[in-house]
Amino acid sequence: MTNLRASSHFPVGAPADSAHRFHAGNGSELPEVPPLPVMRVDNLNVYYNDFHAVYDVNLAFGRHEITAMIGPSGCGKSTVLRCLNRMNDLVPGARVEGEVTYHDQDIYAAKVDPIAVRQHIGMVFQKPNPFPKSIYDNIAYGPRVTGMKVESMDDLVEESLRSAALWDEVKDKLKQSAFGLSGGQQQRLCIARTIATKPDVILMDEPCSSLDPIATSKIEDLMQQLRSDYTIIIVTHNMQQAARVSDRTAFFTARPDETTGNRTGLLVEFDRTTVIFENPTDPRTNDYITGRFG
Amino acid sequence: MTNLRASSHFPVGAPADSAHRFHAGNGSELPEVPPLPVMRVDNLNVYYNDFHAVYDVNLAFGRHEITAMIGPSGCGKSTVLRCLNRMNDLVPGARVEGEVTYHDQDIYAAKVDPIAVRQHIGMVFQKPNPFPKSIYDNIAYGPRVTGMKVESMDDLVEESLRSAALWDEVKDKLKQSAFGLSGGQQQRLCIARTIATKPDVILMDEPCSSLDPIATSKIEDLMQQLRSDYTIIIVTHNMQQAARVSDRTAFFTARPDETTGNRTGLLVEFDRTTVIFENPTDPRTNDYITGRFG
Amino acid sequence: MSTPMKSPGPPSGAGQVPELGHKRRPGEALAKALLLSSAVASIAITFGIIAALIEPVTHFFGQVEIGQFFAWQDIGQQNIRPAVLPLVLGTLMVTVIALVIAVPIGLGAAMYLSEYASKRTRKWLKPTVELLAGVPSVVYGFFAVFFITPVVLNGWLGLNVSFTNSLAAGIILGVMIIPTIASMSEDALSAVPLALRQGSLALGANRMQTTLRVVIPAALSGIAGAVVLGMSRAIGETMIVAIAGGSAKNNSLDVGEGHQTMTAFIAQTAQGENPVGSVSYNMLFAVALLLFIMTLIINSISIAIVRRYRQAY
Amino acid sequence: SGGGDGTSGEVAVDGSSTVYPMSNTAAELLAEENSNIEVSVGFSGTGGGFKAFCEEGRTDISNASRPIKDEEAAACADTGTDYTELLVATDALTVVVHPDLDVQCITVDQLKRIFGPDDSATNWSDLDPSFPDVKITGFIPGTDSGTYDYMNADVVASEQEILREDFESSEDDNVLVQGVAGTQGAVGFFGYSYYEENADSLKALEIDSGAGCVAPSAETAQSGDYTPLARPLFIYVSDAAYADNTAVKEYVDFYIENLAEIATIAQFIPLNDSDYAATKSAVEALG
Amino acid sequence: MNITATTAANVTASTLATGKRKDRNTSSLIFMGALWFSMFFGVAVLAALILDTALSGAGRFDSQLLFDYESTVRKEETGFRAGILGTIWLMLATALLAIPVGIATAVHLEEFADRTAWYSKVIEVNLQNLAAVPSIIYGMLAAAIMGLLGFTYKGIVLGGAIALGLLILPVIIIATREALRAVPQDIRQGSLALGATTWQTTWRQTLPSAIPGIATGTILGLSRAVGEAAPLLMLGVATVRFDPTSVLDKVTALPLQIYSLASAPQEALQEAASAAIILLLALIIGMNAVAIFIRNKFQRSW
Ligand SMILES: Nc1ncnc2c1ncn2[C@@H]1O[C@H](COP(=O)(O)OP(=O)(O)OP(=O)(O)O)[C@@H](O)[C@H]1O
Ligand SMILES: Nc1ncnc2c1ncn2[C@@H]1O[C@H](COP(=O)(O)OP(=O)(O)OP(=O)(O)O)[C@@H](O)[C@H]1O
Ligand SMILES: [Mg+2]
Ligand SMILES: [Mg+2]
Ligand SMILES: O=P([O-])([O-])[O-]
Repeated sequence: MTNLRASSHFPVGAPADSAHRFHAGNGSELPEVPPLPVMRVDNLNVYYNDFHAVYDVNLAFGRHEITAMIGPSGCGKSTVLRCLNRMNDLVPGARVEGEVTYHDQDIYAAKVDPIAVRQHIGMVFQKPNPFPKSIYDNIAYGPRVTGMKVESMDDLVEESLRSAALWDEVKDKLKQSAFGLSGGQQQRLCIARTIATKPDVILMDEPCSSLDPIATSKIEDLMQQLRSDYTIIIVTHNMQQAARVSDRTAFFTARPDETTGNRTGLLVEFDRTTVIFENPTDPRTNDYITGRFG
Repeated sequence: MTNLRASSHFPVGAPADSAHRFHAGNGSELPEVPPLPVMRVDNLNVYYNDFHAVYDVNLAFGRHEITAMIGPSGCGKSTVLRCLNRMNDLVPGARVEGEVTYHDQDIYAAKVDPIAVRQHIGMVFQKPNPFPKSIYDNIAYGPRVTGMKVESMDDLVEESLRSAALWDEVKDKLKQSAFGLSGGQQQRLCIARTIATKPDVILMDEPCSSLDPIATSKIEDLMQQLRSDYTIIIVTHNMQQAARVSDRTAFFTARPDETTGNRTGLLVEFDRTTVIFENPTDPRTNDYITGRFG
Repeated sequence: MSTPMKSPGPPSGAGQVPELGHKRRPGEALAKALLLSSAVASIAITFGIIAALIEPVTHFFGQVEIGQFFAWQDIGQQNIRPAVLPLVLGTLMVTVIALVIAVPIGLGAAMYLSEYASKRTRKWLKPTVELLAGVPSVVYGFFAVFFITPVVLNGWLGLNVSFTNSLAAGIILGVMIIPTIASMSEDALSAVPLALRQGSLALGANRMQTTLRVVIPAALSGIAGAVVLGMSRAIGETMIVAIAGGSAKNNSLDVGEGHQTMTAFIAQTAQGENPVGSVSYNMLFAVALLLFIMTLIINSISIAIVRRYRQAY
Repeated sequence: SGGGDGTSGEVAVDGSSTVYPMSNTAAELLAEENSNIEVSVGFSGTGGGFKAFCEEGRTDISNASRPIKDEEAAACADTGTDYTELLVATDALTVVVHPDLDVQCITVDQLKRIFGPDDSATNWSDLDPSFPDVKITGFIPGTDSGTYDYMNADVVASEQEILREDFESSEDDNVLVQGVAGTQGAVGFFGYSYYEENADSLKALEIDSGAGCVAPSAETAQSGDYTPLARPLFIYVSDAAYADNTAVKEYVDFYIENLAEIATIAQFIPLNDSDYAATKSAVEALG
Repeated sequence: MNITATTAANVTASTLATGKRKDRNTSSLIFMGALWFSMFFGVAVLAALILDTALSGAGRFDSQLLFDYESTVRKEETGFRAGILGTIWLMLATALLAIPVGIATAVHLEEFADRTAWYSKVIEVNLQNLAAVPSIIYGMLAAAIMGLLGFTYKGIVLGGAIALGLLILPVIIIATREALRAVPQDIRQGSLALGATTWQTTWRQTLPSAIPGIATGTILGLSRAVGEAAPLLMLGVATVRFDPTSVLDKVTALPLQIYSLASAPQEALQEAASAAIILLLALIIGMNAVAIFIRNKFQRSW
């Protein structure tokens, strides 16, 4: 079974020679493994009660890179993503084994406060989920509840909305309900809301799946802009999207248990996006990419 | 705006030279337009209250062919499909304009009983929706409620389950609840249930979107078997699926209204599947097919 | 299995180690403590009820034998009337009548609301029906005695029932629980996914067939829950039966006669003539405890049924 | 003494629902003179009233439609509640029949055969061949009422200590009124006021207790001729409350001072002179 | 034309456009009629009840009904001032007692307790059971509690509020839990993902979003309590001729006053009771209307 793992070891703390890249592009100048992983997942196994949902995943997420996780439905992409900021704590019956480190600290260690984890590792969800408040209050909410020291909330709101490329569209209606925005605007609002708490990593679970093509392309553009300041990890079922936006891609699939028929998710291959899409090692990756299944 | 229409007229009752084809294949032997359309849609406009959901669609569905409808989310595929057996009657506020003919009869004519229409034009839904009854009763339900004259219900149930390639898997547990089946089995049960009422046309709205790849390929195989007896119209958001199973493909998209921002669905192009995927006329089709948007 | 390599020296990536340790949040702890104590207090009610009833009940069973309590006939001496079974019979009779009225009508109304009424109609009709549950039971009681019995039963229907009778009390009790059954059943019917109705209609079934053969079976556990809740409302209702159901124990099965129920007995005894500490007075608590246990059992059964047969869609 | 001198305070009265209208009327009339005295009048029944009065000590005055029972007196002794019993009025329990029934007068023995459990009559002609051949149906108060108890213990007094059980019963006397008024051959009994209010739809029977037929009325009840159905109504006053709480003293004094008027308003029969004198002197003895 | 196609067309021609509708056949029509009858049976009874009562109380819709105390001296002018004020006091005190405890309990159960734990299931069953306990038993429990608290006289605002509060507590808890459950998980997750604590999430997001549902459930619970007489009877509530000024004052309630006057021999008092019934119904209809208004106005489609 060891051959299922994409690659067993990711060196950490390799010399930061390649420095930060500020531009999108699945260019070949990308080192083979993330040189400075902000987060790492080692031998991650996730269970929902008795059900083994994710089997032994190893991943490393490079600083200021965009990493995409793709794979057929039910292969555990969202499950792995939720492990990265301990959102799985909220799922009754969910149990996490293995190590998830953030800046070399095990975020599942007893001493670690999951709330502090989530302040550093923000999350954007599949369906835009603005709060039933004004646009302004949606942005201000995070800084307020986390007790962030903010000089001027107005400035922070503006700055966050600008970063999310939403400022011009909403600047005249900050006090209006966020529910009045279109789906794409709502999703950008949710991104702005996350940015406002100044996280380090942003997780996105199929952020465009409920959006139309125009809104989708706006979000994709936004991701490219954000990568200069944030590390982004995105789950998508849309291969084209992964190919368009990400530096690295992890391909997951699910394997049914012979006796129970339960499908356990596992990582098939994790590599630079160009390699995954042009020259995958595993035949299952190839089948998936070429649309032969899924 | 007339240029948006794929082709304004489809000849009806053209000579049945090509006879029946019993095998899948997007072969070039397919005539350019359906020679014997079982159903036609002419200048179809659909409204949900004030919202113009579908604009002026013209289509013809060939006998014993599989027609796929593809396009981005919200472009009105499901809406058009529901018009074909008057399921839209059940949607409050839905209003249908234009003509939908089945064997040259307008199914929206005043004298037509929508219930009779649905007996001839069956439907399979996105999520498997078995009734909370036994497998047997699920199949027997349709014939019973429509008052079909059935010599032996047992035989009919067996025959329907065989046609849906489900018999071997369930023959020992016909009296058990249909809820015990897996998702893929449930979907095949729903197809069997539809077949049991001996319809002429089967409509399928994303029948595989909640299924895993293995179950999906079983359903796709099944569609190929069924085409010898039925006319099949399928909505899918999966282009590969459309390419794999269908003879003809209709590509829809949605265009936002400049003032309201509401997105109205329209038919971009309708042609043989090979043409749509290999040599589309409309640039938007090309963009969509090549994954440039959506 | 790989041993993850820890980087020596400064951490990777960012310049400083993010602080992830636990913070103290005293306000949070206080809020949680308050919430927990409220929850505990609410749960303690059940024990409170038992505690409040148990002492006089032990006195009662010091005064009479258990066989005299669970008896059809009073022992007929010294003005002691410990037999409870006639009261149970009265309770069951009015409850059955109430259910005979309320189950079909409540279910019919629920089907109408969920399957036939338009959204707007439902928005106003449902609360109107729910109003029936808000009518004070004293009002219902007088309505039963001064309208249902003389005008409807003896007048329009030409029956010849007594002035206080189980029929009128049961009918009005039924009217009172219609909204409970209708409203909860409507919730259960509405919770049946649209997909099932569409599945049925797409097979060429009409609305009636869809409602009766697909929607109702799918909602059955919710409907059962509604019926049982209605039933325990009927069993526990006091003023209607105290006013309209008669105030004498009666072992006959004639619904045209009055039958004292358990709740009516409690209300009438508590207001009555009996010296405190007397058998009759203590019996009040024994009947109350029995009533409490009965509703508890019936409800627990219903909850079990609902759980067991609840469909997960 | 009368009110109007600005006394204030609370008075708690509970007990018999039969006596309730009297004590309530007394409270109302007193309130017109001195609204600072807050009187509350409950209707928990005679038994419930004595529980509150003796055991719990929460009332100053207990209304009773029967004399206190031994166990209740014992409870009062246990808690050290000394009390004074005051006779305040008489209620003429009235036996009524459907107005069409051709019966005017019954003897006490016939009364027992109508309402008692032994040898119960099912037809009027069972009682007397001259009575019409009409089935007897009956409407009687509930077993928990003082009215039932009086008829049971003081009039019928059968060994079984119950009234017959095949009659309809209700706690609400208005239901009995409707029942008798609406049923051919029906008989029932209840307090005089319910008859008085419905005299046009009911017929009251005269009672022959050996000295000829006597109709229920203020005069016959006062004179003692209307036996055995004239039942006494009492209030029990806590001696300590009367002594310590000027509001209680004020209320009781006012009550007894205006007893005749109050009884009339509440539609009971005022005491005759000698009974009234006895009540008055009992109050004076209180302090 | 193709043979098969023609056959199929013939079949449809005879069956599609018959002009008959299977939704309009005899059994369907009978069924619909039965549903209509069921729907309007209850409404008809309600109408008959209101009409019947309003007619018997017709002579007494005057200001004395509202503003005067009960009177046996001038029966034609008897009023329900004490009952009305008492009911208002009782409702306020009941609300103050039951709403905070009920909401807190529901929040604990829904947002903090481990829902899969065995005791959560016990609590759930227990709450459903409490909602079905006869109201008269709550009266007895309240009497016992008042005894424990050291009150000899129980027919005071506090006693009544305890009885009615206990009665509606399960209703409030269940309604609140439903309202909380209706708040989409999205909102909670969104808040938690920003680093908010569970309590912050509850206090700032979940509870505010659930307020319409909570308000509706609470008002419906209170409107049930308004009409209750049996539990108050158990407390020995008495007739008073003064206005309550604190929760420790003696009190009566509208339904009890109605009960006592409707059983009086005098027709004038019965008439007043009928008029007061209409008053009570109007109060309850008003409360329900407010609940419906809140429900319809603030109902959010997420
Ligand atoms: N809360 C839960 N409880 C139990 N099982 C769960 C839960 N959430 C997910 N699962 C199961 O775990 C497996 C992985 O689910 P997950 O949502 O991570 O898949 P995914 O790859 O994100 O799929 P999708 O593309 O459909 O979102 C699935 O089989 C799913 O049914
Ligand atoms: N019942 C309804 N009421 C109002 N609007 C509706 C309704 N159903 C669909 N619509 C709207 O009509 C448009 C077309 O919807 P439709 O479901 O037909 O799209 P679709 O192409 O099937 O999309 P998808 O791929 O997401 O299923 C959408 O904008 C949708 O919001
Ligand atoms: Mg997912
Ligand atoms: Mg669709
Ligand atoms: O209330 P009573 O004791 O007089 O019946």
